[in-house]
Amino acid sequence: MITLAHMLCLSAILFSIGIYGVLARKSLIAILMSVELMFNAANINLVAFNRFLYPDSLWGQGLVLLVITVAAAEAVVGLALVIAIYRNTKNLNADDLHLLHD
Amino acid sequence: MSSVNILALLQAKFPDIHPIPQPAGQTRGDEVYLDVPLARLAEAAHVLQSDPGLAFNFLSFVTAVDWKTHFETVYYLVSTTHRHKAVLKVKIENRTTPEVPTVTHVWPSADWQEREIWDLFGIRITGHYNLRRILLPDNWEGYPMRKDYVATPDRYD
Amino acid sequence: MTLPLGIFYALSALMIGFSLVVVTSRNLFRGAMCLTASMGFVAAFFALLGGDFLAASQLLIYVGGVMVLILFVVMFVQTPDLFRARQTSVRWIPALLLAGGVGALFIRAFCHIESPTELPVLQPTSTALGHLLLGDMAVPFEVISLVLLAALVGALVFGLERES
Amino acid sequence: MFEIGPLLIQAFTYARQFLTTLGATPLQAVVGIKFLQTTLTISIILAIPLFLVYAERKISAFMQARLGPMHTGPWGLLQTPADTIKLLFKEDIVPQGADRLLHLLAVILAAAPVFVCFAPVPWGTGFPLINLDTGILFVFAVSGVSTLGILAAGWGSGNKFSMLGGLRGAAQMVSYEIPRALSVVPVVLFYSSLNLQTIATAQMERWHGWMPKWFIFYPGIGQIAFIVFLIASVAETNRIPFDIPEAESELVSGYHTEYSGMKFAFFFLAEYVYVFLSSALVTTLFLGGADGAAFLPSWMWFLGKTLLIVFLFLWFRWTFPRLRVDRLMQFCWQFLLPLALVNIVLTVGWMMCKTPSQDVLPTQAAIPSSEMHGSPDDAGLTKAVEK
Amino acid sequence: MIDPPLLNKAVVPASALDVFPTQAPEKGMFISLGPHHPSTHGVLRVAITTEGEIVTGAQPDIGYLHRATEKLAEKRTYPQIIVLTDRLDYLAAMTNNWSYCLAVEKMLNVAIPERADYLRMIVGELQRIASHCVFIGTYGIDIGAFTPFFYSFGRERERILDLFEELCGARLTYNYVRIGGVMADAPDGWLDKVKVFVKEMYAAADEYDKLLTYNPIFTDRTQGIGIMTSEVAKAWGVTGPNLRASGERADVRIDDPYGLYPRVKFDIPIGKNGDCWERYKCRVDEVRESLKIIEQALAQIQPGETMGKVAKYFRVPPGEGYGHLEAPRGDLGFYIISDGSPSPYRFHIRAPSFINLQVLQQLLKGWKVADVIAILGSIDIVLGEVDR
Repeated sequence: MITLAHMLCLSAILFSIGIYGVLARKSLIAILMSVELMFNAANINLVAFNRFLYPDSLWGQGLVLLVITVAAAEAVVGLALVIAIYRNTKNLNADDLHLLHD
Repeated sequence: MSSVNILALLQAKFPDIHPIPQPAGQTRGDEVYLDVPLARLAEAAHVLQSDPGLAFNFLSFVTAVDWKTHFETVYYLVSTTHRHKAVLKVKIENRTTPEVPTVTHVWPSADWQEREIWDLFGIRITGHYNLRRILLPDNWEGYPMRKDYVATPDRYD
Repeated sequence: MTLPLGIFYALSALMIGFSLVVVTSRNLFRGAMCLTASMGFVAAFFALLGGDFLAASQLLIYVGGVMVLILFVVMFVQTPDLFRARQTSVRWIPALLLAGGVGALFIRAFCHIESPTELPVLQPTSTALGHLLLGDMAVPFEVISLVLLAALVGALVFGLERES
Repeated sequence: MFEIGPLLIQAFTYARQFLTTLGATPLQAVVGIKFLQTTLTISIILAIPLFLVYAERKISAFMQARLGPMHTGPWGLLQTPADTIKLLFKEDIVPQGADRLLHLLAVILAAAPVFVCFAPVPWGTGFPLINLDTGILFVFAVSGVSTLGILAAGWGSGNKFSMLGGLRGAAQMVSYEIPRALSVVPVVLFYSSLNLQTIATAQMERWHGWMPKWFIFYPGIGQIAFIVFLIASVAETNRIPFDIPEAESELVSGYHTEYSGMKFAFFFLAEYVYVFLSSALVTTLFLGGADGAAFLPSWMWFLGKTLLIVFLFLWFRWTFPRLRVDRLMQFCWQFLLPLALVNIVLTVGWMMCKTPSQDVLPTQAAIPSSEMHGSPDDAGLTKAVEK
Repeated sequence: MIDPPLLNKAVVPASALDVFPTQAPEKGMFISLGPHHPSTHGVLRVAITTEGEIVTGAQPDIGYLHRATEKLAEKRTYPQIIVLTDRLDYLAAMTNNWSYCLAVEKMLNVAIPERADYLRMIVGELQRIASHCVFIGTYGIDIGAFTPFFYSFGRERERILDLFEELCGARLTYNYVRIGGVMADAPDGWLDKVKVFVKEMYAAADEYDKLLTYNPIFTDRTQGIGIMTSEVAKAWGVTGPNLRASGERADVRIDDPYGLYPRVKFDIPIGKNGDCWERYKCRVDEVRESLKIIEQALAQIQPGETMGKVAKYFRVPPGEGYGHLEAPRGDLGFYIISDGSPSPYRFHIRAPSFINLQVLQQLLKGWKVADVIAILGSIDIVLGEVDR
């Protein structure tokens, strides 16, 4: 029998993988992809809470729909930025991008 | 325009360009045949194309002939405005390292045909922007359209 | 182990495996493909938790839309020398420690959560979700649509090629 | 009349009882039956391309003043099986510069989703396929996955032409999915359901007792939605006039340039099954599904209408030249998308006029739960999964 | 970014053209189109450099089909060379034969019997129709329409080839036009068959118009694409329908009449802008004009001799001669220098495809990559003639 704890632990693992990706990856695109992983971990949580704690309501699922929409918007803007950066610097290494630094 | 007028216009500027008389007992077309010295070709080409009386704006073809003692390049010119035709012949005495100036600046249509002359006759076209072999492979040895070219038998012969 | 739990563990293992490839792979294209697979498994979990409409939306938006965009960008920017280069930054040890810590903390906190044992039968959710989104959630829904519009315009502005 | 739907349901019920008598638990029995159904459906779907390829060859031949295949079997009937055998025996070439894993994965990604898409399609009255509540959304979602296959094929082949074809194909499929989905919104609004079965059943009524209440016969709205959906479907299947991703004269063969043997065949299989699926969707959404006069069984009506739309697809292909790639996008964003949006507005306006405003949205209670729910099998499965 | 209309109005000086690109430019991509690519119409390779969607340079690479025709001709007697000319533009062998014979006849100064000249005109125009049929079909395929190909190539051209087969026994390499006349008189009833064909061909040309010429997708892909002004065309030596589409009324049949063309009335279809669509349209219209010519020739032809007084073995007097005519692809000429021996001393072919193809270096620049095939197809080259 799947319990709430199962789902929450799963999403926690997914979330920490996302954190690792955001911090450790060089490429901007990879960082963006890791952010998507974290979004999905949060989504699993929302649906799981909805299912196990408030099975008669659908607010959790509705919220997930909104999150998916925002994530799509985030990805679009993020990728547009990535393309713009790539066009100007021919480099997508997050470590090397310190235009504002010096 | 008659051949006399073409000659008059041209000889006013280039006295050393002569008409080639029809050799006795030989056939020939109704074009004006002009003998252009090698050194004057580039200038003459400019005048032939830009002079409003001549206006040879269409270069029909360029080719070369190997006369065994010397080379000759042939330029067949047409004026689409005056509807007259002329054949320029340029004699290249130097047989070991033949060279002729390019006319691509005047008539772009000479581009590939001059490359073909270089490719098949080995006449170097000076001033051509892209002088490479065109029909034969880049590593081909010799110039096959020369009369003294000896075909080396390959595995297909 | 019951069948649903077996399905759960199998799906989880696959999803975590694919996610790990996303953050470790040198080849960005393969990483993105693995992320796509990961998204598909998230959709499967949604379905398992009764969100049928949600699962379809996840597939439609993430797998068919966002991921295709990401793959597109990868195809645009990836050059062969990027394959061979290390894709992990020098900070990978602190990052690993932090991520492990956060994960351990969460798991420790979540492990003991009690959940009800009696759950109602799964129902199709599309109609109810529709009512919810245009009823109680109407304001967030409209706000989100504005955000989406702003994102669209922003992406267009960023994407425009400046005349140099 | 000869309806197979009820017969199949009967057969599957007997099979389940048989499995239970063998000692299977109810859950095992349900899973076993589902497995049987899936196998059956997939084997039927696999036979579709065999037939469609022959049809395409013959129809194009007749349009082009030739005969088509004539030598293998009577009227060339065995040509397609012969070709399949030939493709099976051909060498599977993977280019040196290719990403071997993606090269293989691309085929699977491009061909597999299409089989899943057939799950919610109602083939006739009482067919025992899955009665999904999110029917049409599910089909769009799953068919979108094959875009990834095209991208992976373009990338994994390690060839410039393949890559260009993959990029073009993905861009095209993502773009045309939008007008395609939007053109279905009026249908969904009218029948207030995403369920394909519900949509098909709702169209079985009659206006004035004789005129079929198919969606295409709704004045204005129905025709616009139909045309937008049809055009977008042609674009989704990458066929002429929208075959930019595989434009032979420009990109050699697009994303499947580097494929040979059975991998190549699978791309084609997917294309033809997609053509059939799109036609089945057109039939379900706009042409009343299995609705028709009683002298033919319902599944025959469904099949007949579907094949008619398939013929339209073939006809397009052999009549039109190919659009240019930028014009293709222009056509999508500047013509089809606004048209679909205007159509939605028109639909809403129509519905506001026809019904008092508070009744536009059906209340949840208005839908009987039995209708919302799937067949008894599905209920059994969900219950079983819960345990 | 390069503005295509600006670029193609004026002749680009040769120095502004690129030499052959071998690797990708700093900003952009290098595409090698061919030599085995479905729509290079044979073995042509075009090396294209692009910047984004725009073509920044194009260099055709030819020579894959080179057979040294000019060298071979120096070792053959004059009648034997006719066979070589068949293999140049293999889609229009009749006009190749005819053009070569014109050059030799000029040098020999022989009179051609009237019936032979009429037969030459009929087969020449039939050949033009057959060649343009191939163009219409293959251009349709380039643009993505498959069906017109089977109509023009598989139906109408096939009938012309049947007529030729009946006339001279060959379907592709005819060797029909001979020095001094034609190989043989037309068989009984052949001229009537041509008459029937001409009538049906008018309907077929209208059918192409319906299927392709005015198809909105086709016009959208070809109109305003690949614009070549008449100055550019003339400077690059472009002839034939390509030049006429640019608005130049240039046709060897009018400018330098040969055969019995002065006796027939026909129009020369010309275009205005010189875009791909007009290059295509000119050819479709030319089919109709050719039909008119054939009709008039059929009405005028009288029974009579078909071979002039030419010895079986002959030597051409020393000197030089240039004969040219309006082949389907442009001004096809043969420049022959004789030294009095049984074979020519120098034999040069002015191959229209070869000279038309070089304009591609300028023409492709500034257009989109997707237009490359449309432009390349509209030039209508035959690689047998390009490479000789």
